[in-house]
Amino acid sequence: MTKIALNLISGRTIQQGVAMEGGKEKDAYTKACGIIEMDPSDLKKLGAWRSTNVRVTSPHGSVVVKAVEATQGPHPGLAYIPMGPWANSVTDPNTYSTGMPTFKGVPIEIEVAMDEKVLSSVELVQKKCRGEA
Amino acid sequence: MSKVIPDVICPFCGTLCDDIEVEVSDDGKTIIDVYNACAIGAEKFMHAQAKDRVTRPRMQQPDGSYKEVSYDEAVEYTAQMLVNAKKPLMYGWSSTSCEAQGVGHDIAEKVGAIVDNTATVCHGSTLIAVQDVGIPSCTLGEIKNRADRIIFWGCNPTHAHPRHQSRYSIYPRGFFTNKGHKNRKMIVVDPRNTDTAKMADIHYQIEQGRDFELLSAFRVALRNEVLPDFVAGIPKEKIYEGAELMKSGRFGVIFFGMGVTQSLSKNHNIDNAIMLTKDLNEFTKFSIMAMRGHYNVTGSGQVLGWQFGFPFCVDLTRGFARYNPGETSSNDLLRRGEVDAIFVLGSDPGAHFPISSVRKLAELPSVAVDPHITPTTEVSKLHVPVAFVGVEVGGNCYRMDNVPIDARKVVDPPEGVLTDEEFLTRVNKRVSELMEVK
Amino acid sequence: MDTVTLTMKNLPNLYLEADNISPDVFAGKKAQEIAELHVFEGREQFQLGKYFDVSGSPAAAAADTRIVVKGDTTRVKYIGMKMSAGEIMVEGNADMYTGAWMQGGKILVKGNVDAFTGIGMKGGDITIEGDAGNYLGAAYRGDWRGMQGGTIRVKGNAGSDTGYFMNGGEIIIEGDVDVHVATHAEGGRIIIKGNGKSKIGGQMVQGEIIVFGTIDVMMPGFKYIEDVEMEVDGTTANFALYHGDLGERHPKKKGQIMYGKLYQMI
Amino acid sequence: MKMSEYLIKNGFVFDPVLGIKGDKADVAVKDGKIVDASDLSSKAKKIDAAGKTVMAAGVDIHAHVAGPKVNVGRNYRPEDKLFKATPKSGIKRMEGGFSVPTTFRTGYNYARMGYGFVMEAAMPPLYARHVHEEIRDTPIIDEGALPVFGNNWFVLEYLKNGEVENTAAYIAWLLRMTRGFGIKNVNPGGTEAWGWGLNCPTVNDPVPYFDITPAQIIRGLIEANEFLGLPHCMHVHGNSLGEPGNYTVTLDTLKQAEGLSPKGSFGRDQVLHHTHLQFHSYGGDSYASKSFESKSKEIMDYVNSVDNITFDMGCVTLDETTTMTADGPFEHHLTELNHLKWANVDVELETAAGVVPYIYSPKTFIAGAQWAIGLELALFAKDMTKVFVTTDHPNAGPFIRYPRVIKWLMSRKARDDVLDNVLKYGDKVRERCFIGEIDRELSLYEIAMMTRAGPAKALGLAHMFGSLKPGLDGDVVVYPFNPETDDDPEKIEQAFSNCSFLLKSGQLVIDNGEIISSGAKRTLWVDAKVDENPQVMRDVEQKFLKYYSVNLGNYEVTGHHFVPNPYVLEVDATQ
Repeated sequence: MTKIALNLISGRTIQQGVAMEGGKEKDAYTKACGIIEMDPSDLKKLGAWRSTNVRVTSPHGSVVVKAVEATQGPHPGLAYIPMGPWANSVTDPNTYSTGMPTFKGVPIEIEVAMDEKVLSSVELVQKKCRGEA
Repeated sequence: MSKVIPDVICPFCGTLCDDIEVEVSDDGKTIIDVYNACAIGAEKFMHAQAKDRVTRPRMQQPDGSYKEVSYDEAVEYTAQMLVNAKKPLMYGWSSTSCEAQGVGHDIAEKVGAIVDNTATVCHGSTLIAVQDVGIPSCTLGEIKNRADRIIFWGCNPTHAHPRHQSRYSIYPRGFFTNKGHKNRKMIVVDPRNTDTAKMADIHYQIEQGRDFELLSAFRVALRNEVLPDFVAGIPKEKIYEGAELMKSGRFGVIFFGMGVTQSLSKNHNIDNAIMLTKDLNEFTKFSIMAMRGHYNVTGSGQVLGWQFGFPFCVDLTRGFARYNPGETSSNDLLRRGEVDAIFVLGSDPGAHFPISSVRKLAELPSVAVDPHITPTTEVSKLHVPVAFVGVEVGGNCYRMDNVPIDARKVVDPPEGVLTDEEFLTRVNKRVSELMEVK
Repeated sequence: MDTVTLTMKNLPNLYLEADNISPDVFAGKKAQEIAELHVFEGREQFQLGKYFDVSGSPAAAAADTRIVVKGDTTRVKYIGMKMSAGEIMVEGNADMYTGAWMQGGKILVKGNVDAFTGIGMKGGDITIEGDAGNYLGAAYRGDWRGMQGGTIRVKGNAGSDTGYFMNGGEIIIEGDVDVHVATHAEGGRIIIKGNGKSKIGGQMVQGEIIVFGTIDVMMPGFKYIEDVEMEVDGTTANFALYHGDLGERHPKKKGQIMYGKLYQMI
Repeated sequence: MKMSEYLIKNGFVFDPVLGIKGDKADVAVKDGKIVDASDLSSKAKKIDAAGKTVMAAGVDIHAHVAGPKVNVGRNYRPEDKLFKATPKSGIKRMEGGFSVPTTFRTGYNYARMGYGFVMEAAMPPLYARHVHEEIRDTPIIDEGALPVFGNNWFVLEYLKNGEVENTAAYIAWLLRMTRGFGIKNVNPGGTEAWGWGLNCPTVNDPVPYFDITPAQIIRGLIEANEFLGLPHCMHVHGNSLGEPGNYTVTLDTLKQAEGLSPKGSFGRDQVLHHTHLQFHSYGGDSYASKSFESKSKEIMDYVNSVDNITFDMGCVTLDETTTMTADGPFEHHLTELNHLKWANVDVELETAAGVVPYIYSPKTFIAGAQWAIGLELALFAKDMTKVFVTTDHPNAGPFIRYPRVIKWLMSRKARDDVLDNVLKYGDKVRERCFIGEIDRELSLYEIAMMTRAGPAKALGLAHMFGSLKPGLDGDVVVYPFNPETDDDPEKIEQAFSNCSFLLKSGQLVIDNGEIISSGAKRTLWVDAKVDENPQVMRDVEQKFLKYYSVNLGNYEVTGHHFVPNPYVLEVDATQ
């Protein structure tokens, strides 16, 4: 199974904003934020088609999201998950004693996870808190 | 018949647009349409109308499910939790009015809590930098009327602050900028070719996490000192060119966002950007401004400031106010196991904190006050639904440039739903009674 | 030297704020009086004796008083805060603010310390045999007057922001350091015997940084001047001298521009 | 509350309005007002003031205590609060901060000093809500706020064409929009120039683009103020604050009042108040001790020769403090000198502000000379009802130092102690300033003029504050100071820092030195009625449509949550 290493950042997108205000328990929020934007060249390296589910793993956790082609690329080597519980399942909690976790610049590994499901925000956080995901 | 309410304030982002027009039914109960708002702002107003909205408090049951309880029971649980904790954290405060914040602070003072707002995961590093080196800034109207050099560093307003460029920074025709965007040169610094970067005169596609180095490089260039051939992946010629472009303007501004506050170096990135701005004032007029996220995170910092002297991470446990991000900041407190109860209002740490912090939240006695269902409400012991500030109740808010604007009420909240201020006032009364006994 | 021994008997659920653990406070008191000194756990005030067994007795003066702290003190803050004389020896770990705003005397921690150790330090001597956290010998938030004097020696590694706003004194790290060393420094000397990462000396006005090992990414504002032979903390070797941060303002002394100095062993 | 009655017995009373110079007398308060003792019932609570000093509560004409730049000073200086907090106790909220205290500590400390009213000296109109929220959260003391006008685009455009009536109509409108009290004028024209990084160093330097001089702005604003007949006069902070040699600019500024006299029914004599005059009375061409010198004598020779000018001292207290002013270019200049953190805010169409920490170190000649000049201005004054005690809080020092300033004014011994034992360059200060030659020691009666009667009259509030005359507000303070037996200057500072009793609007707020009530604080603002002025209203609509970043409909400060307890002074300027 191919694994590729990328540098992960997260942030706002207008779709994330709209879906968040529409209700975080709704599917639209999962569609907007349960994704990872990857450069076409990196998708090729991974040997994944657009819109396949992938497992993203960092030293701080692991999460399944849908891989999509970068909308604001090119940015080879860089991956982007809109801010939300999916990104925060793998972000680096180190604050360097400033209070601010390291949400941007997290080394991650990505592998294809065809038959794994992208959880909704509520399911994801509840399962993580119960230690089930 | 319906009526249109003018000059409505949008309670989404720090841009705090105040030109929204909302069409409501003549009984003032339903929003029919929203004009002038961006897609996100419009959604915020419309979602307030959602039929499936939670309108009564819900208590978590042993099996993890939620059972409806009365506001009285919610007030009692919240007051008991705060009074019985040794070190409660009261977090959020960015999506509510300054009046509600004031009541919250009164409670926090009584129970000896730590008060922290969402700046802690947004522009907290900016606040630290400002404490170290200050900040030369201005109001957004100054940008509109004077600015001819606009730099967006680590921010993407096209997505995060959708009307920023049309209202203030790029397109408007101001007093000394009557040609609008033709008067302005635009620089964007971002590791991605963002939709904002695509519009720029110069885009520096910087190596992620090297902002501190590139900012230093611009300062070196301003002093006509030598640079290495490449800094942060940018060839030195481009850096000298950018420095010249900044110097050559009449009035410039740097807008920056979470691209720098959340990347390696954090407060130091902002610190160096502020020092770059200060250096540029040797040559021309330059300002710098944080692209604040929540519509009233700035207000929370202001109220905390005049009441306690610090803009976030305020520790009241010892009977007086102390402050030190790294110790009194929410994520460090949760990570280190320093608090034994958490009260959340006007924010969603469940979605926006690292999962390790969220796990701690789920383990502790916890209350989440929020009009929405969120990951936070669904792992908290108690969820208290409230009215939407800026839609169903008014109150003062502070724009990203600290300009205070009074949010308006456009429709009534659902029958029997309390506002933040009403709920907090009842908790405050109950806390006082319980402290008397103690 | 008269010795007072504190032995942790009841661990706090949260963290202890024990700024009273200092020779200045203990001097001239009986063991019982020391046990009655207050500590804070969250907003609750308790007596030191609730958590520690207190034995031995201090001298009349702080200078002749030695405090030995035994047991698991990983969650104890402010040990030796503002102390002006005498000695403290911590056998295990200590939490934040160890020796913060210290003015004199000696602190020895056999284990690790967390962040903000020796912030605002004016004088005295701190030795950490394990690792130190972030903001070692730094300034308190907003203050431009960081470490003014004294010595801090860390036998292990140190975190980020070592010597932030440093104005004087010396910090020796025998292991590696994380990002940001001597940022905004206007004086003082930092010796790193292991490796540095990046952002070293950024925004430095004056002062010295000496690195024995590697530097991942050099700040763009540092310019190579010359090679020099020096004796540093018992090691004599050749170092490459850089001046910086060229992006910062620098004062003039007798017409000479004063730069921050960064030495790296060759 | 208002039904309570008090009789303050046997104190040494000082009241310049009634001409009482320390005679033993009783003061009676009923239903919130001063009354004749004969009007009290037998239920009146007696306060024993025997052996103590009794005065009307103090009135502060100029301090920066509430608003955006004050809060910048708080939020960006955690080090100003480190180890300086007081835990919450009794009815009091937590207190924090030294040079820029929290709103709670601000109210408590003014009360402890026996003050009842404070004027926030600079309100940026666009930030008026912020100013009022902080005033609301400042307990006990009554407050007002002066909006800044000296760099406002409407004012610059109207006065350029000599349109005094339009200027007045706009001022009346803005006072209502912001719930403001009067006209503040900071670095006229210079702050607009700062919008481009420039300045107007003298009163004759035209403002870029607007092409009007500071002199025209100053005189025009006086004329507009008197056209309206506002309670207070035009309150100016002149050009070139803090610059060596600036005394000539100051004289040019003061001379703009020549030939103008007060209008209206509020009983003040002056048309121009120059604030923190100390910062404007410098000679020489550099800060070096061989060049810098005091020009307090030249300034006071002029001030003493006219009857339509008042001023406050802006006395340097030799502390580490935080400077903050709407004089944007000055703060930039200051940060270039001391390299400490610089905050700046330029406010669209209206004003600007800067903030920089500053250490008035007794080890430097310049701080010593500034300390001397502030005191000299008062000690050279002929009419003590025209000079007021301030530190331009927090610029020259925190307001909690007023009692120390009073000590220096009342005791040559205390001044010599500073010159000989505190200042490193005391003898240089004696050389370059007049302080060493001045024997004058002010009396408690004169201090009462400088801290109560004088400022109350200058603000147009003599009908409420500053005296113990029956009918005035029940604002009375008792200081633990015996003018017959206490001769140690230190006792003056102690007594005036911590009063024994304070009645505010007839309520007992401080009882035996303890704060027992948060009072019923009021916000004073001025509502001036003028004739309909369609042109000004059209200009307002146009400017908001085109150049402001907020809608006109969201500009006015309305609602209980901003001004919960207003006291409106009505002015009729209709023709």
